[in-house]
Amino acid sequence: MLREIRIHGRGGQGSVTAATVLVQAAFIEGKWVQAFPYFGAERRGAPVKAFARISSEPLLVHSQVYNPDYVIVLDPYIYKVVDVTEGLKKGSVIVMNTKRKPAELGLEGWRVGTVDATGIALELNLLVAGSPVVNTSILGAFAKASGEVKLASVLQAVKETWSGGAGEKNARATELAYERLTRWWDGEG
Amino acid sequence: MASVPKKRKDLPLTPLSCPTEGSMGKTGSWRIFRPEVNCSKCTRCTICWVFCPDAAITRLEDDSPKIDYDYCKGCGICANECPVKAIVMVREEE
Amino acid sequence: MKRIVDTANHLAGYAAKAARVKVVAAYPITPQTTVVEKIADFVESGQMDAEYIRVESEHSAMVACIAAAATGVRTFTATSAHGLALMHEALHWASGSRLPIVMAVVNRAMGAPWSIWPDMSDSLSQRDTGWIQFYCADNQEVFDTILQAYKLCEDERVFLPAMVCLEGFILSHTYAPAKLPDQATVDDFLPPYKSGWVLDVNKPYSHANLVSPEWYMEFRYMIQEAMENAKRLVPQIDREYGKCFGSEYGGLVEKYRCEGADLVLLTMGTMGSDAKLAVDKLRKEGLNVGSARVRVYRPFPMEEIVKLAAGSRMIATMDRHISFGMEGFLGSEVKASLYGQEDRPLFAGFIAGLGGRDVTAETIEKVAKKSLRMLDMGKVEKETEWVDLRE
Amino acid sequence: MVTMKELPREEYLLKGHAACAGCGPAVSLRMLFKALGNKVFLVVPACCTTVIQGPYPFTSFAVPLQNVLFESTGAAASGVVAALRQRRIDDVTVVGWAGDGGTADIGIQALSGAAERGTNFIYICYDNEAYGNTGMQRSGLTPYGAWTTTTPSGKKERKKDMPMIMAAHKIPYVATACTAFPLDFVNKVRKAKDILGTKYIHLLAPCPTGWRCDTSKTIEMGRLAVQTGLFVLYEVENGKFKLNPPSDRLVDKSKRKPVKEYFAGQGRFRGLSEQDVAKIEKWVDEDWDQYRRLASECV
Repeated sequence: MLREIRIHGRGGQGSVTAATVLVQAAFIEGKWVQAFPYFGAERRGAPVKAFARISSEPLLVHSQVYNPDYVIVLDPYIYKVVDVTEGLKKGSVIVMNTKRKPAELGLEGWRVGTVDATGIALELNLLVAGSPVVNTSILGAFAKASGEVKLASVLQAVKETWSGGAGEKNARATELAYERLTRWWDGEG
Repeated sequence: MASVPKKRKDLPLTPLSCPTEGSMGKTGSWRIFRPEVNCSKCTRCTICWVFCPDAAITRLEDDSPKIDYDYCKGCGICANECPVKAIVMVREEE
Repeated sequence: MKRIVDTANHLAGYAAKAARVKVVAAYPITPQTTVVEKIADFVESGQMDAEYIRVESEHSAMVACIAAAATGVRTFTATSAHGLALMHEALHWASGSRLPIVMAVVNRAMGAPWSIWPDMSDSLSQRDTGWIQFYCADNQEVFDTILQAYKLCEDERVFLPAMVCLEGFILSHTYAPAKLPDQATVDDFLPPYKSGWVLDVNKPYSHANLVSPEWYMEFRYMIQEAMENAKRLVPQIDREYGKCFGSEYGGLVEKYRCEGADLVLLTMGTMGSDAKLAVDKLRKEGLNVGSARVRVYRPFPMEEIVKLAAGSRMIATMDRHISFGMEGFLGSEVKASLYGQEDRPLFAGFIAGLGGRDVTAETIEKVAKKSLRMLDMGKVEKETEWVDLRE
Repeated sequence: MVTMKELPREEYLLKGHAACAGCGPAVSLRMLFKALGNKVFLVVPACCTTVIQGPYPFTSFAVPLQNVLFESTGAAASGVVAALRQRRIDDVTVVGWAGDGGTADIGIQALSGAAERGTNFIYICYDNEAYGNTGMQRSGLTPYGAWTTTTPSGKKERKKDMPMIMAAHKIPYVATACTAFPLDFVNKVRKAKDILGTKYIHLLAPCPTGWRCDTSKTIEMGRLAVQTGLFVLYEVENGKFKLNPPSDRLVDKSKRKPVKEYFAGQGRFRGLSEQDVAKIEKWVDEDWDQYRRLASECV
């Protein structure tokens, strides 16, 4: 079974890193994976995309992702300028970093989960060059919303990517995001 | 001294050339005038040896010059630079 | 053995490290950069005992590799597109010097206009430089092929340089699982550096001084012989590699479900991987299609192409390249390979994926179906067709 | 300072080579080996020295020599230096030996890169002031007013100040030299050999073929170039500028021979007008003002 995930963010937010940590988690679970950036020049602050594929079979495909099964949005404002639902399969899950409740986003027709990853980063003082780090924690929320990867695998992947204190802090943020995910479709929103 | 290859099998992988006196042949044949050393005038200063572009002057044990006419191209630098005019350029015999 | 998830560019760096390369000279260019960044990390952290010369151009990168190889050490470099084009004369110098340099070429389209996206016009433009050319279909193959390339290039029957080509972004920036073998296994497979000659103060030579018309042709002929030898050795080395490390790639041409296929789709690079998906789908629909991927483009596997043709009724090539005023090189060379055959299959050539235009399994399926229609009609409408071209 | 009689007798540029009669660079190549012996790796781009070797299967050079691409001397030397270091060979001097075109024009990028990287080698530009190998076409180091085959009415631009360009790279050693002063050259090469990093020696090497003078006048022309103050012998060692004999005596203008003496001996300057000569004299004076200043600053 092939799952395709698209990640929206801004240049510098670590969209590609999010994709690689996500596939690393799936890889730990024995899946076949791919993670890649949108092919082109990345500019700090500009909207960017990254992609991940998770499959139970070896991946022969090398083309772009056109119809993702999931969308992850790292930035709370970007969905206003970028169509984050483009090509998204009907009834698919969108996981977004925002303070707002899923129902407030106007993304009707999709199953939306939100988490205040920025708030978690500020709470834990998880900052890089003054900016809150949201790309790892949101994977915790994604794990819960999608069920495609286990939280434990994500935590392991996070700790393999960042050693020592940084790994611990990122892992803590990931756990918090897992716990705090607000889901739209089961009435919790 | 390397030999000239005859067949393809004699060739190295890529052109590797061997250090050889006369890589361009007997360059003495290029000469129109030949330098001749007047040993009685020569002061063994070795200037002619130093300035010979062709390494065609051998500096002997006593520092006197010996010209190798097989390779001397007859440029005349030695005669021009000799401080005591102990070298003169004379026309080659035909 | 270790399994990791990493990009093909990083894997190229891992391969250079595994090969115990001693001198790397490289200049950064998108999308090659992460190859040399990885190597810089390895060298500066002491994981790789090598000199990394941060040259001021690709031309200098290739020249420094040539000079270092001639001084007796294993060398590596990597580049893309315009960087490769800038190296052009040095590429000739490397092969003429018979030095076993290995270079990763991260395929990128040529300008003008600027494009950073993949096609193969950069490396295919260097077709006639006397370099062996490999094309890879996935990350693992990039790592494996670099090691295979050293083994091949340093064989005394070959002594030629090789490019290991991988498509920019599609492979270079895509993270995927790969196996990294133990150093001891690599060392068993790849012995210490061997070249046909080395400069030495104790046995001085002048290398590559003037060669008169009396001898120049013979030196060229020997390069041609070395290419023919390489053609024989690639499958052997691929099999040997498979025995050591478990991955094998079909030697010169990787074939997929070609037995008894009416139509064989011939590709290079990652298209060969996506073509398998298309073939599976078409087979399910009852269509008799196979695919084959030319893995080694120089020397060109003419004999393999002839064999493929003998078993099929039609060959369609997909070129990520155009030779302006003619067609794709792969198409031309497949036809050239088959000229001497009495019973030739139908042929159609397709140009696809230039400048990073995505070639999906669906695109390949469409090409196959179009070809099958021609086969039904018994004639080719247009010998070269551009795929997904806007009206 | 070495004396002539102290120079070793061994020759590593072998007789019967293919240089023109009276070749200035050939004299200096011999001196290069007198300075260094044969523990030398020579890197030679396309230039007259390509021809001097003679054709395959022979060579007139008894040291390892790599012929490399025209613009690539600095890069090739970088490769050799890196490989030798990896092979733990440390008793060999790497020398790039390139002409003026291969240095100041097509090869300046690779040279600049190698110098900026601190590549441990000696680069010698043997400057015969034109593309000699191809029959005397103008280069960036052809002097003002000189005839070449591509400046048939005389070059309209001035010569690049290549040694000062190299000094601006802040390398540990830059020196000028001239074929006519062989001991000065030998000393500078020996000094360079013992310095770590990039060393650049700019060698004025007269070419009777291209300069349109008698083959016997090679050394005389070199001497005049220095005595007239047109070409100046100096060193820049760790940023310190120093004039060398006999140039150090020429700060006083009255000690310099008139530039006309130099021009008169060479057919390539036949087209110089009186005004041209006056202009050149003015430039020479200006240059000397600069050298005087540099020398006094660095005393």
